[in-house]
Amino acid sequence: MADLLYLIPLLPLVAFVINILWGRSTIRGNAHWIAIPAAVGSWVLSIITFREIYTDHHAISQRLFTWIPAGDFNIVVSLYADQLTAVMLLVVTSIGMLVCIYSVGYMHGEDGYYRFYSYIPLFIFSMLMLVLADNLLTLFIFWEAVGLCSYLLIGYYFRRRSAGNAAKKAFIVNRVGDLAFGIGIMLTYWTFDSIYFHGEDGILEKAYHFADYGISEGTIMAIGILLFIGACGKSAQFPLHIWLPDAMEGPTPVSALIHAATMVTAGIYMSARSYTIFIGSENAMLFVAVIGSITAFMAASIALTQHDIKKVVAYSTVSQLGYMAFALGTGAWVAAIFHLMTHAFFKGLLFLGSGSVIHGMHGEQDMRKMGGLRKHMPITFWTFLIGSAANAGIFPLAGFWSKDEIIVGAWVSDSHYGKVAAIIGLCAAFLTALYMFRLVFLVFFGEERFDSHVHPHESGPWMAVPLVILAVASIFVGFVGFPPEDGAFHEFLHHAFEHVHGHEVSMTMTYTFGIVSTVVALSGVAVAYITYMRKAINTDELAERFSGIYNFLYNKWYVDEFFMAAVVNPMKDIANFLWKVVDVRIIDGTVNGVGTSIVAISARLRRVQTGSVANYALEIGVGMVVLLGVFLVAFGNLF
Amino acid sequence: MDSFPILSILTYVPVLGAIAILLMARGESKLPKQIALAASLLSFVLSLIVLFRFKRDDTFQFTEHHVWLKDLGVSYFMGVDGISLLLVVLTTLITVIAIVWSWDTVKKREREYYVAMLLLETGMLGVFLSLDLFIFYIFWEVMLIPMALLIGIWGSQNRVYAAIKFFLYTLAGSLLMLVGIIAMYQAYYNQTGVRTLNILELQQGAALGAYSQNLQFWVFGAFFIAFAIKVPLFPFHTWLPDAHVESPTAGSVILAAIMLKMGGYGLLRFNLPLFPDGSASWAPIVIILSIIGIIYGALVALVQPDMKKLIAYSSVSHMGFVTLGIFVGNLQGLEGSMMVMLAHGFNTGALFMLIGVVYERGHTRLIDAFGGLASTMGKWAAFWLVFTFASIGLPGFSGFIGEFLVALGTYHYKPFAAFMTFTVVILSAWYMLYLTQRVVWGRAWGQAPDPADNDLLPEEKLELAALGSDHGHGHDDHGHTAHPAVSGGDHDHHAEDDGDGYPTHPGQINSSKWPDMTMKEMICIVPLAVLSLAVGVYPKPLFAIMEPALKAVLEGATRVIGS
Amino acid sequence: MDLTTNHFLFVSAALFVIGMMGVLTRRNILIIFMCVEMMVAAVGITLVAFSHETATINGQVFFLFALAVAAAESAVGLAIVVALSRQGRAPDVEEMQTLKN
Amino acid sequence: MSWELVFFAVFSAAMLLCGLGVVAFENPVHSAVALVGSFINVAALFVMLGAEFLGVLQIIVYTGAVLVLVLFTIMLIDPTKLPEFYVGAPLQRFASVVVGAILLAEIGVAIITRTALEQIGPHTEAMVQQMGGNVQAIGQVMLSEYALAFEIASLVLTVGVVGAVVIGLPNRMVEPNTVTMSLGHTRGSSDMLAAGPKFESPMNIPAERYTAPVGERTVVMTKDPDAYTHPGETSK
Repeated sequence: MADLLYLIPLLPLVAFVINILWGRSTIRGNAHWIAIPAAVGSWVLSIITFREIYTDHHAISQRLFTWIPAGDFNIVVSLYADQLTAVMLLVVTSIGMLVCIYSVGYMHGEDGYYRFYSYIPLFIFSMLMLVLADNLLTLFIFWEAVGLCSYLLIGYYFRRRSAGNAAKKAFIVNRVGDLAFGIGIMLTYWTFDSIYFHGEDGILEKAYHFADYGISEGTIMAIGILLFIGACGKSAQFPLHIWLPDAMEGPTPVSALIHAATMVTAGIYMSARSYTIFIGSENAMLFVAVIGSITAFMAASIALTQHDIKKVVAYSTVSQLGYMAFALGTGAWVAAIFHLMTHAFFKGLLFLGSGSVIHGMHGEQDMRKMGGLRKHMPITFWTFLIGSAANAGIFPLAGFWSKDEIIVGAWVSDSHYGKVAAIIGLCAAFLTALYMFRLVFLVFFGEERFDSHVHPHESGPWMAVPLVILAVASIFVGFVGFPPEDGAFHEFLHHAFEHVHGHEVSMTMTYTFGIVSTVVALSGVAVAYITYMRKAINTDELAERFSGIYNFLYNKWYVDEFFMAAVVNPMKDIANFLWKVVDVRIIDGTVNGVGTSIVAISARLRRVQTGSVANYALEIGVGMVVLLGVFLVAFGNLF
Repeated sequence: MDSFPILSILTYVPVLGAIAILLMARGESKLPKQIALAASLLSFVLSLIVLFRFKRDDTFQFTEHHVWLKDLGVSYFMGVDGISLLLVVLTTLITVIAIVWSWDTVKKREREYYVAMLLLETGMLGVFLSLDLFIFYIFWEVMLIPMALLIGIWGSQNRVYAAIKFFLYTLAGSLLMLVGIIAMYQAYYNQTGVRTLNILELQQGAALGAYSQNLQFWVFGAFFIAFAIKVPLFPFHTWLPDAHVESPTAGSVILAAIMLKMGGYGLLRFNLPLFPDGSASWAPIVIILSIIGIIYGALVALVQPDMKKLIAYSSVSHMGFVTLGIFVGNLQGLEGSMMVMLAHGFNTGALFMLIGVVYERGHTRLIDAFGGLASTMGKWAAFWLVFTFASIGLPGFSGFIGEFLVALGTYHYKPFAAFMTFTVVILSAWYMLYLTQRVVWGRAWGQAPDPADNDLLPEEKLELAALGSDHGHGHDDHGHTAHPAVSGGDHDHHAEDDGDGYPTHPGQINSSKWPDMTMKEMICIVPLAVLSLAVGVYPKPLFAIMEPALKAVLEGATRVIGS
Repeated sequence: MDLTTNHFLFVSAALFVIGMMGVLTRRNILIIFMCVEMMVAAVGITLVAFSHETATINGQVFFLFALAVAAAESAVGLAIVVALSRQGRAPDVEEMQTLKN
Repeated sequence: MSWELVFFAVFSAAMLLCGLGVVAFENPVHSAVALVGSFINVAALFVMLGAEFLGVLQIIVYTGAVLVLVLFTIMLIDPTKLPEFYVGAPLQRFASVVVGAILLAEIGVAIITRTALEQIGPHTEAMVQQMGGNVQAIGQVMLSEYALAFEIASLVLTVGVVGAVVIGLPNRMVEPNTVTMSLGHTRGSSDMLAAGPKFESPMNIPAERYTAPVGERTVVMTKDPDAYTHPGETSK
């Protein structure tokens, strides 16, 4: 298998090349027949790889080619698959494959169908290369490449101004993170003389024993924080999360694949991949944990007030990414990856499910215009319900195990912040259950609030089958992590985090937290039930009474407005000033001033031209006198 | 093969072509362009031969040395090393493309146009190939005149102003350089009693410390200003937007892709090896100016209303990386700036051509005049995206490697400087995607608004309401994407009215009937796209060619700078 | 006191300056013309004097060439004067100001 | 005090006095005569310096040829049109005197401070004798070492003579009150045609020249592109 590792990313790449070159002219509506086999092929190969790593307990690597040989800075593109990568491979290819299948139904007949089935394989390729990268720079390349795919796919409906704007925003906000990431890579290189993760000279080893190499803790902290800011951009952590809700402008399968399951978790993956750097610095860990918990709570609170079905799910994604981040920050590395995996399944399910709803509702996304869809689309309803419950962390679905583990991990961590984070996590868990079931009740229960000419219908098999598969996965995938801190998943993955010293978690604590989080989640469900089914609480009245808080939440904590006022507009003003004043007036003014002043001087000097020969002769004479004088003075004895 | 003067031949083939055009072409005929194409192609092929026969070490190869004015120490001395070789190949390639591009776009004074083009090529090749300051200077000046003519005769409205500005700016710089050359010549003579303008000998003189620190400082300044104007480095850049905007497309391409590189080449070839002490004292100034230029160019590009001007300012930003990389004093920086030069050659050249495509159809370059071109010109939009992302510095395209290496080198010099430099990843994405958003994306002329669009303007909502509900929430199976005119003009219900539809924003011109990229345009663009991608994915051969030469340059200079 | 080259040089300088004064102050083209010839002769004296001093013949040859050029110049100059007079214009330098501005 | 010095003093004094005369006489004829005197003295100085050939040449060329030419020219000029004596502007005159004085002083200083070569005196004697005289010496050098310059000088002379002849030729005979216009010229043709009789097309003129009366003037149309007189400047 080691020699065939390259095939995993290569298959989607080939599909991309074929579709982008010939999709427009010849393949057209059959583009999925190129993409799906490639995705399935990758998936099969990933499973084989996984098995091999699982049985042999060692990493596989494959060297491809030298990319940048700039002196000592020698970057070789090679593939590296260890346990962490194997998990990611499975997640990416599974969700990617299912989304490819689902989209056959969802994207059917769309203008630019081939474009969709070119970008998706390109994305899968880039994402696979990202998780297979064995050094920071290759990771960065594909980090950017997935950003490109995200740009292209968000802007898929390019005639919509909002789609273009969202795509642009996503790319630029990601670039803010990339700035920090890039600087972090440079700092890594000049600190460790290497940007390779593994091996004796790899950064993981060196960062773990940083004191032996004479590296200060401050440097390690700086690297950690820079890398995590990079992760903030991609993984939509506060305050760089603003692009993700807007990214819902893209087709819904894209939201499921890229903006829920895979690409947004790249930041988490990257942080986990370079975990020894974080271990080396408590402050960096604290930074990660704080940002993560803020994100988890903030996004959950915003999700409560949104009306757009995809926006709710999107904020839910941001919130869950926050969970993963604070799991990283509190040292629960495996738990973070575990949540990443379960989240990929149930959030993919939720997105595909909401896509199915939107599809059945002829493009309607406003939950106030839905309701009672349970009867019209049963498969969607049941699968969506499973996804929601998983997301809310209800026993024994996938989300429960991973979320519970994160909260336990935070509670028992060495960090003082851990307990705070665990409590914030519980609060966010309550909110999660609340908004998820608010969504379920608003969409699938209650009276039908849609227009009379809308006839909701269940989606076809292309869409239904992936939903069912994902629902099954959402139910069962959590059990690989059972019992917490000691399950098969841990057993497998802790090889990737060999420098992490796990904490002994007593069974009592495990059960206590299991019960606490279940209670919290169920109470969230109950509140949602009381509010939206029983109508015991009038939400409009509530919103009016607490209009300050409501508006604050509804307007997404005013983060967008803050960035507009504090960064974007001042930058444009500065740019205008630089152009109109500095460039045109000062620099060009000086240049043109030289020209005009020469003209002005010439106009004066023109009067010397009297036209009188005698005057000219006199001038010659004066010149002669002066020259001779100069010679006499300067050379004394010229003759 | 050593005695075969291949460099001279490849340099003078274009001139011979120009003479042939002058002698043979009369009146209306295709002969001028045919001859021009043949000459430039021949030159290109010869440069490829040089490329493949080049031995990857740090010596000058294919040298030709003939004493010319013995008493003055002037000789005819040509040769290539890894630095100039890549630029020579770039030059010959871009010239071929520029000539092909001009095939049907240049309609006035064709004969003279191609003569100017060929003379320009000879000048540029001579600059990269000459190893004697005397002939270098001659070529440097020779190249100036045809370019000024290209702008001044075949340019657009304000062409004469732009041509004169270009000419005077560059001439001012090159006169300073002349002073510098003479000063160095004299200093070498005073030290060694030998009169020479041979760069290699002068470099040896530098290595032996023939020039005093004070002299180096001033002569460096003289050379530096000449090259800084050419690069162009802030604050010597204001000729560039005018020259780019006014010059014909092929002229812009050559200007952006090759002429700007001469500044960087000059700094690499002359300033760094000849004046190590001068470089050391000037390096902070150059680096500060470069960083200002990088950020400044990007910011100013952000608010340009004119596409070519936007790209021109982005060139200022990109070329800042070149000067920055040269003076940070490590190999990463140097290789990075070489890569930036090459990548900028492909990417910006191609962007100018793409702007040329729409300019030739719409006769305007104002960003506001365009919109929704992705709907009407699919191939164009695809290439536009490719080069936009290449120019932004997306990994996998050529732009990234150079900019990253320069930033990496700069980090070693001063972390804060690298931080400032690297902010350009945000700014470049901002201005390029802003441009793309307004020109490529969005509604095209005559398309109805998309009801699913969340950023509709109030008047568009009214428009949509007027169209009726059947278009608002369509009955088709794909209601969630209910945009009535998605499939282009043929399904456009407005097409029934007058066939033209209506503009989607004020100032827009009708692009609905424009043909997509023609065969000729594809021929010009595709090689650049392939190269840009290939260099981005597998740049190793380029590094292998340039690394020895750059190492040699660096060894001479770092004795002083690096410490 | 012997006769030295310097004596000749002084005399030639004096003649040169006299000629120059004429060129600068007179208005009649013909006079100016003659003054120029005088200046040429003054230079000639210098050349011959140096030729004498350095015991070479080159100075004399130079003057010979100067003489030839001066002759050509006078032919052309006088022709101009004739042409002017034929147009009925005076040979007056102050009237000829077409170079002005 | 040697005889040489005496002769030198006499010749140079006479030369300078005559030179002053050239400048000072109001009548050009007087000036010309003074110039002759000056040049004869210059020739004498040449002879003193051992350059007999040049002395003779000076007399032949200047007094014999050039001055005769000058005198003829003076005769051709309308005596009533002789200009004022000195240039008008007093500042010019004053400045000229100052410049002249300074120049004289500077040259004087230069001559005095020059580091003279050792040999002062007629050392060419032997060499000249060896060559068979001054004329022969010059001839030998001029036709060997300076052969190219010699040829160029003769060319200059020839061109000068031809130029003089061309300039001195009378103007072409042009009918009074005639405007000549060329069809090769664009300016002037349209308004002239508008004022005059309508031609079918100016390009269809059959003959080389076409003459037509326009008002008081005669318009001559020709295909010669250089023939053109502006309407305001009809030849007299």
